[in-house]
Amino acid sequence: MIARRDLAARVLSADDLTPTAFRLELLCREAVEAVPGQFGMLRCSEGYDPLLRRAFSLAGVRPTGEGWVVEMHIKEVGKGTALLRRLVPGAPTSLLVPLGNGFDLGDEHDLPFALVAGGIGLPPVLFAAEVLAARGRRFDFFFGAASACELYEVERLAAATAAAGGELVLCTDDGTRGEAGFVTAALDRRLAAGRVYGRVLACGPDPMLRALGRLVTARGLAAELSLEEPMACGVGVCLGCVVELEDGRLVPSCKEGPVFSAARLGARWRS
Amino acid sequence: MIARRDLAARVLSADDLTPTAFRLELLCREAVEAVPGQFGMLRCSEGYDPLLRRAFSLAGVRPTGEGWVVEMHIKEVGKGTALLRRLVPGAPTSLLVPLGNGFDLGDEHDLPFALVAGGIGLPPVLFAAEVLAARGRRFDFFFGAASACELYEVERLAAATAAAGGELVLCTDDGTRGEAGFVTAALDRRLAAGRVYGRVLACGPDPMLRALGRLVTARGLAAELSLEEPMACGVGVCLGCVVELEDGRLVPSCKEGPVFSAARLGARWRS
Amino acid sequence: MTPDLRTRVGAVSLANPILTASGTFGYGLDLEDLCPPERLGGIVTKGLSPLPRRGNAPPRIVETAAGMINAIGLQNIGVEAFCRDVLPELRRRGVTVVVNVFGESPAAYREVIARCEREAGVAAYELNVSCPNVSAGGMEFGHDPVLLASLTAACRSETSRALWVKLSPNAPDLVGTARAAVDGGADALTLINTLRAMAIDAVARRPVLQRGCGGLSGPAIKPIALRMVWEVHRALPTLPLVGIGGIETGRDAAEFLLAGASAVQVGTAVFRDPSAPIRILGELERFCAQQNVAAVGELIGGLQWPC
Amino acid sequence: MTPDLRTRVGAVSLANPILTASGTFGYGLDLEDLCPPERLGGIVTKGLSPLPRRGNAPPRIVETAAGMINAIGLQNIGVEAFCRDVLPELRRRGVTVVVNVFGESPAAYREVIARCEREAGVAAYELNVSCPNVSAGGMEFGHDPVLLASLTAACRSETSRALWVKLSPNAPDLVGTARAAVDGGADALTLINTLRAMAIDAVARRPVLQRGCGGLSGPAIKPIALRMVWEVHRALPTLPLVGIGGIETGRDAAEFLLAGASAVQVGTAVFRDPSAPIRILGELERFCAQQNVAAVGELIGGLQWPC
Ligand SMILES: Cc1cc2nc3c(=O)[nH]c(=O)nc-3n(C[C@H](O)[C@H](O)[C@H](O)COP(=O)(O)OP(=O)(O)OC[C@H]3O[C@@H](n4cnc5c(N)ncnc54)[C@H](O)[C@@H]3O)c2cc1C
Ligand SMILES: Cc1cc2nc3c(=O)[nH]c(=O)nc-3n(C[C@H](O)[C@H](O)[C@H](O)COP(=O)(O)OP(=O)(O)OC[C@H]3O[C@@H](n4cnc5c(N)ncnc54)[C@H](O)[C@@H]3O)c2cc1C
Ligand SMILES: Cc1cc2nc3c(=O)[nH]c(=O)nc-3n(C[C@H](O)[C@H](O)[C@H](O)COP(=O)(O)O)c2cc1C
Ligand SMILES: Cc1cc2nc3c(=O)[nH]c(=O)nc-3n(C[C@H](O)[C@H](O)[C@H](O)COP(=O)(O)O)c2cc1C
Ligand code: FES
Ligand code: FES
Repeated sequence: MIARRDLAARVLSADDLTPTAFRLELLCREAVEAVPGQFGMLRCSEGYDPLLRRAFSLAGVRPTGEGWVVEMHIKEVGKGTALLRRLVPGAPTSLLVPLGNGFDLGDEHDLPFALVAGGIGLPPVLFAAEVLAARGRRFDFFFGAASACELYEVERLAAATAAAGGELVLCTDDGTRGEAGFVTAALDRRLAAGRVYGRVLACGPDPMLRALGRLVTARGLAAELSLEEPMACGVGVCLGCVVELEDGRLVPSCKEGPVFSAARLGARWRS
Repeated sequence: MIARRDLAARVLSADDLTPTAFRLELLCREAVEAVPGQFGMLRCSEGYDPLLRRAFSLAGVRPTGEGWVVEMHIKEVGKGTALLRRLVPGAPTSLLVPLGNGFDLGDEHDLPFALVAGGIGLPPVLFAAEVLAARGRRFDFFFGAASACELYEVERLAAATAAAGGELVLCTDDGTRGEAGFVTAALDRRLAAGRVYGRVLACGPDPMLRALGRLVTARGLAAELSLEEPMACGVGVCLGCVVELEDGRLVPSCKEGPVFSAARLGARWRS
Repeated sequence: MTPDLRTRVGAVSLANPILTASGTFGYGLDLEDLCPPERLGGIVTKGLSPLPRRGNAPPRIVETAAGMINAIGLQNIGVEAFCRDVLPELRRRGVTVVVNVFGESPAAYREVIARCEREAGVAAYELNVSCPNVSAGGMEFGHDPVLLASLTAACRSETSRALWVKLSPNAPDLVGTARAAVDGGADALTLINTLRAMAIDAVARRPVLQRGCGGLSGPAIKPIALRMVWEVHRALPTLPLVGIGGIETGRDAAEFLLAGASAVQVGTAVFRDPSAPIRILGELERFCAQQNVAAVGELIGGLQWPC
Repeated sequence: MTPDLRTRVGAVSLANPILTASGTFGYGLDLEDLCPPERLGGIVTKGLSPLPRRGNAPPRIVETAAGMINAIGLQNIGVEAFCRDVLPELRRRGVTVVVNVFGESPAAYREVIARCEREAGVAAYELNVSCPNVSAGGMEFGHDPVLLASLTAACRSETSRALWVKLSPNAPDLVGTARAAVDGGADALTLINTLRAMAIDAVARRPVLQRGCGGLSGPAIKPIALRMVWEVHRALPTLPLVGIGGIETGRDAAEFLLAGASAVQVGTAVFRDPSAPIRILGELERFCAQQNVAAVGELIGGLQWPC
């Protein structure tokens, strides 16, 4: 397991991705190693309001001359993300990273992956896609959003998917771009048409993940879901972020997750 | 009395004045009229910590093409002023202004004024100097600080004082610039030497104002002191900022002050 | 459709649920240029005593994380000056006025009420039995159910106008004191007043406030205030409540209504934003519109308990 | 000169006054990579019960202004697993360990203590009689002086090690419960635990937490915690106290020492900064050096009362 560290970071760049989401690139002096699906806890204020850090999945990590660059995609939904949106290049912050377990990218199966992302759930799945592509693994990529304006980084996805010899499937709930309807339906159509996958890796809003949980359970397909539970510490000590497992246990998703095999998750995620 | 308003303002410029103090110029769309000695309550955070606005004297107000520019000089002493120091041009804030009574610049006497400022107490006295100079009134200006690096805006003071046909007296506690010792001593030397003033206008740290209070009481000289009491509202409703008067009453300094005639103030300010 | 914002606290009808809290809006006219009182549900005056009070020696206030502590000590102009110099103008403007009453003895409370009874234009009295910042009176009544019941009864005997009792969050038994106030004849309860608290200057090794302790207010106490309003509403579901504590937004106000308050008061928020009560009113109206709430009444006590 | 940071809580000597608070630092080793426990005055474990507890259904936490509300429900691995899997390593590292004890009955409290008595390396027991987040046990003991005295006495009979009782800020009578704990045989008191509070989702019209209410912690409660520590210290000047509540900086820690605490615990601050306890220790050391405090002991109870 890669050592987690609380790093002093500076904002390298901040630019809009969609009308409500933006990309934050943070420069850290110390080395950052992380696997797709892991996340970081980012400080979003100097004062005590907001008090807690916010959790964000890593969209990618790359070394540069001056240090390591951590990429995150953040959607403005409340006061913490609103403050983060105000950050300008050069602004100092703290990032506790890497946290959590990450996706299982193991290739005991030699079938393609199905990568599924909904809206701002894209970052960890994008990260996984670029890592898999670099390893010469095959996958199809399903990216869904409410509307065309929320589908972003499509060129990057297209490049990674092409390199992985797979299909990039775009979906919008309102049909303004790509296939109309939910990504889960798009995936189901491919499965019904006989396409076979070794494992599904997914991140997105609760309803999407639950629909996906039902789908893979019905089809007996292996799937890994990245969950987003409210978190205080991100390091397993507050027990605020627990998720119910199939065996009834409540486990901290910041430590045993945020990625869970669908089969391990409690009924809430599969029915 | 000029109508107070809560104005949406943007930072026009922010630059350092001393190692610990900086100038903030705020651009307001609406007209701002104010007299020297008045202050504003400036918001310093989006969140609830820090909760309250901070009070700052006006160093000057001038109309421009796009609106009115309010100048303030701010010393970083705690978390609110630390946040204000981070403000970059273009940043939005709110300014409740003008508040308080301001100095009495009336010229029933036709003797010169003695303007006395200590450290970050300069802004209201500087404002007064520039207004008096423009009106062709005479004054000597006494500006004291702990050390040379805390004497700032000296050229501007020199210009105003010259225009007012007076003397600019600089003092530092450590003697690194100007006369060594306190401004009050410098003023006392002039008085002892027979120089006569119609009224003293002063702002600075408590100890300086109290020394001045003693001095003018002893010499039977009229003086107006601008006080700095901790404030919550700045508009007379919390009663948190009260000052004790000679008659024993406790009055809100944000409303009946911040400028008080030394003769009206309780013993604390004159002994 | 624009939501119907009218509400009633017992027999008192209000144009909307937003009032100003005692001690944070002067006597109702002090901020009329920034926050017109006639547009609010009503105003609650600074605590009035029979004679003017000088209050405590400064420092009286200190900021804390998302809050502040005050120990003003009920400095006020006295009921006579209020009735003579302020009330007539409030009346002329049609402002709904709630007089916050304070005394060092039951007789003093009665005296304040008796004086106001000679005037038109007072909608209700709010007994401050929960001020942590005075030596005599205030808290001692608020903490002892027996004393509180008799004080309330004494005041009740002076007036047929609405009588509200403002509870102390520092009271040993919140629901017990609430019941005592009702037994004494209160028509409604206001909660909460400030929580006893202290700030220390570690360098001077002294409390920051001259009085030592004071009362904590602001967003920091909102979660405690909400819990207390809900607790009292659950125990006494038919009793009208007025909620206070850290309300800064229309959504905060809606939360208090859901917890069981029929109206709310805005206090410390005024210091940060002098037009906060008007702004909060607008935000509450928009919130209702967005949530398809036709009348704020639908929100009152509408909280669903999970378990 | 570097200040002498050693302190003692009754018979328990600590290398420095900074401990971690129960429930915010796991069992002592969970954050050892970010905050080495052996460098602290000590660690307080998550509340331990005889058997593992599942805790409450989520959502369990919600952020509030300068604070947070939690309703974890004392999920823990149970005393057996702690003694078997964690305590040996803590002992090996020479960590000063305080076991936070929780039970649904006096017998259960005794059971936890009895199990730990079979192990070396436990410096003290801290009875959690103030958890607002469980149906049985916890708060009921903390609110009734008679029950509390007998529970404390029952635990006292199980051990000759130091016995701390963690008081509830929600108790009707703070000083009364403090006295009861002492009468029962407590060597020291820890205060404060969280304040009962609630957050509401105005759109869903439900409490945010599945349990409805929870406990408020963080900087928001510091002024109340300081006041309570001071109040108990004033009433029982010779009784050792351990202060908690919103401590985020070394200066905050110094304030609690001045108010009468012999040591402090850092809780919620860990969530914002996982190395907060170590940072706070460094800040406290620097504060002492700047203020020419040769030994932290000089600060303890050193508050000068203004009036
Ligand atoms: C493991 C993990 C990875 C995440 N990755 C991303 C990402 O890559 N991009 C992104 O935009 N968002 C991501 N989120 C969600 C993100 O943490 C929240 O949107 C954010 O905390 C909201 O903060 P706020 O102050 O703006 O909203 P508020 O609603 O003001 O926050 C109030 C409180 O609720 C918590 N909260 C609110 N929404 C969520 C949520 N959906 N999940 C968890 N906690 C929440 C906040 O942390 C805060 O404590 C992730 C969450 C988790 C747990
Ligand atoms: C009428 C008036 C005019 C002022 N003019 C200026 C000016 O022109 N330039 C300048 O640098 N400062 C001025 N001050 C002082 C300035 O308001 C404080 O330095 C500032 O509030 C400190 O805030 P902080 O959060 O950085 O400090 P903190 O110590 O963190 O503030 C904590 C609390 O104490 C209050 N406080 C702290 N110091 C003071 C003080 N000296 N006076 C009043 N309240 C204080 C703050 O408002 C806040 O509520 C003035 C104060 C008043 C009352
Ligand atoms: C400066 C100040 C003065 C107050 N004076 C009074 C008072 O005179 N009478 C009273 O009943 N409450 C008084 N209060 C309490 C408020 O009315 C209100 O109950 C409390 O501040 C909580 O609400 P808030 O968080 O919105 O401020 C005062 C509060 C403050 C901050
Ligand atoms: C998530 C969480 C869990 C807690 N669990 C316990 C516990 O198991 N036993 C206990 O005595 N106190 C528990 N507490 C209370 C803390 O130990 C502490 O008393 C309180 O949080 C106030 O301190 P703080 O403001 O520094 O967090 C818990 C607090 C939090 C925030
Ligand atoms: S967020 Fe604290 S345990 Fe997971
Ligand atoms: S600051 Fe509120 S009355 Fe002066």
